[in-house]
Amino acid sequence: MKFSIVVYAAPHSAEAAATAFNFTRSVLEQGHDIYRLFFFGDGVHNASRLSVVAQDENNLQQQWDQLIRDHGLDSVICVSSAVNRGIVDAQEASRHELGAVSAYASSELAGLGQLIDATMHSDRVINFG
Amino acid sequence: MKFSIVVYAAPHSAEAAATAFNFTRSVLEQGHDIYRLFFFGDGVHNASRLSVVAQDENNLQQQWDQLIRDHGLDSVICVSSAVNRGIVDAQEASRHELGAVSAYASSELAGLGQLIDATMHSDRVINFG
Amino acid sequence: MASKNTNKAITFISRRAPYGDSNAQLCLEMALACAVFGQTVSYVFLDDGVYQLLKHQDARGIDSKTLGKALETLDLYGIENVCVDADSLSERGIRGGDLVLEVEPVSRTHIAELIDQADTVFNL
Amino acid sequence: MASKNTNKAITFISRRAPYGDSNAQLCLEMALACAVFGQTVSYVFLDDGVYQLLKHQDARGIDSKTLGKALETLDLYGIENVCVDADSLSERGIRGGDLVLEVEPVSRTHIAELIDQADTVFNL
Amino acid sequence: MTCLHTISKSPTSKLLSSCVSVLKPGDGILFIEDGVYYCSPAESGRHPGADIRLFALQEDVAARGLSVPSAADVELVDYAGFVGLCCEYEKIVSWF
Amino acid sequence: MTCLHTISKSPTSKLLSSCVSVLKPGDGILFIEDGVYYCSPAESGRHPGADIRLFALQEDVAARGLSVPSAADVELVDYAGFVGLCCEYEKIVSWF
Repeated sequence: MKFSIVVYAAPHSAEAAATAFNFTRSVLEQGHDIYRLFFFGDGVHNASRLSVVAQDENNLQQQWDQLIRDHGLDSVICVSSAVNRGIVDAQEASRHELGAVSAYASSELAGLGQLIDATMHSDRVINFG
Repeated sequence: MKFSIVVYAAPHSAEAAATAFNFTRSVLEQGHDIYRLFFFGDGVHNASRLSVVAQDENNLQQQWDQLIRDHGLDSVICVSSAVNRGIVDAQEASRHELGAVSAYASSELAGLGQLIDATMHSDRVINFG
Repeated sequence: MASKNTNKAITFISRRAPYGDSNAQLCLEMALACAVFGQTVSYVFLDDGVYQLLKHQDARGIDSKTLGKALETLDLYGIENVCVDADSLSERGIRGGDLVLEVEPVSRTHIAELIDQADTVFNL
Repeated sequence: MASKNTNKAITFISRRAPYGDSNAQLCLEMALACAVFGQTVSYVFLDDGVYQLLKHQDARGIDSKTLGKALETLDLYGIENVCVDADSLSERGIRGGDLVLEVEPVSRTHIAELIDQADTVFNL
Repeated sequence: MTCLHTISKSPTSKLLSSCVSVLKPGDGILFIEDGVYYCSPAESGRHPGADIRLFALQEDVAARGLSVPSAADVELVDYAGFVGLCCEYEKIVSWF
Repeated sequence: MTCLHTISKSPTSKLLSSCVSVLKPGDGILFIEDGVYYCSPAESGRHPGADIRLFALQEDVAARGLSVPSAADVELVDYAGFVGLCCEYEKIVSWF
């Protein structure tokens, strides 16, 4: 079965970010497909590559990055939510002359059209907020 | 009168960040002093220098930076909340080899001791979350 | 389930007051995008979401865009199936004449139908 | 108002359930820091905050630290004035024997006193 | 189409009451995150009728030190079970 | 010491009820952000007694299209008034 997963919550402030991650990993373990991950609102912080945690803690952002790369997942960060919140890729950093990239390259900044496309092509859409 | 202001909320996700800013500006306009601004939890996102907004919108992070510099305010971002959430200064960026600075230089990353010190030396402490 | 690549029925339930957090704004943006991409959209105001419909909102003083004004774009984007939970209105002492949109007060049974008929529901 | 540079009385009201969001964790961190810096701390569990006190918590399955365990540090840091709102417990069907700490159930009048006597109150 | 509703805030949120008012027979409810406090005995009076199956995410129940009596009308599921429910029901509505 | 309580969530939060239960005579309550919905007529029955002064932040009231009748027991203040209240009362407790 083909899932798309929409995440509205940031790591460290809401458990929902971790729930979304554990759910996504379980979907893959059960042999289902992920059509797309879509990070919206505060959810864009899941793609921050600048997060640092203590040695005995999980780095959820790093775990997402690893999972996305290991499984070649299609992962989209909503571009307007992202730039508002300081999550920028190389292209946005250059366009706005920020001199710093804060988003993992494993996710792509794109518009809400990618979410609508996901609802059209997935068997199940599930939201975590 | 000497105020310290504690902010737990991030711009774009909670109005409380803007309320804290408007309150702080008004404290200064009334001729009172700000002993310290302290950004905690999601509040650390107020110090993100990577936020970009549309032309017709306020950039709250930029407004904080301007206010802090114009009035020489003592502004502290809780270091553990900040690095967890990807808000890093030059020193943390270098220590963790992140290659990017996401915090405005007008705020300082420091520990909760700075909050306790603020409660000891202020006439009023007010929280926005 | 509708077959792939076809038009989908998407129901939005907007359940938060405007301004205090960003959920009401995000919900509206998603619905407008759905309409642009030709999906069949229903939009429901429930619980504190009915506060979004109050007339005379003016958010300039809190450095924000006025959401009540932005809701008018629902109609501009061709989203006609807009309704509001009658119980949520009456619990908050809001009358139909106080609303910024011409929007039909409906029962919970009607909202249950809109969820039932939808392929996907966004509820925030 | 107490004069500058002296010891201050600080009351914490921890009002959120653990894990769902970070408020319970932040509140605890602030109180421990206050104790380290020699302030007089009172710690009150109110509303959903009383859920933090349930025994047998084990948060490994949700990749989190177990807050019920972390609360034991209140005592280690010398914070002795810890109490819990009796009404919040009974509304949630929680008995005194179900709690992870030996903590006194108190009335709202007592909590009002703790707020009244404090120089600063943190409520989250 | 049958629907799985997830509820992820504590009973203080009143989310269950909103959710129950728009259910259809055959729908299911899964309590996750702080929603699992709806499984405590003090809340069982608010549970909907027997035509609505109730579930709770084991990992969140354990984190919070709750015990769901085997006699209760709530079935515990792990993450694999959560995914299974999402396949069994035809769509998912999240209440947060 | 007299205390100003700020409340910043809508009545769905039940924050006013928690706040009122720990008030002292002479305290004040200031509604800000979504807390200003407590000023709507449907909520006035929950307001505390006359020994507690009630205020609401004008900017938040205007943003939400609320009108607070002049006969109501709620005084409107702007940000300057908010700062003034923080000086007048001896400490501030924020409910959010």
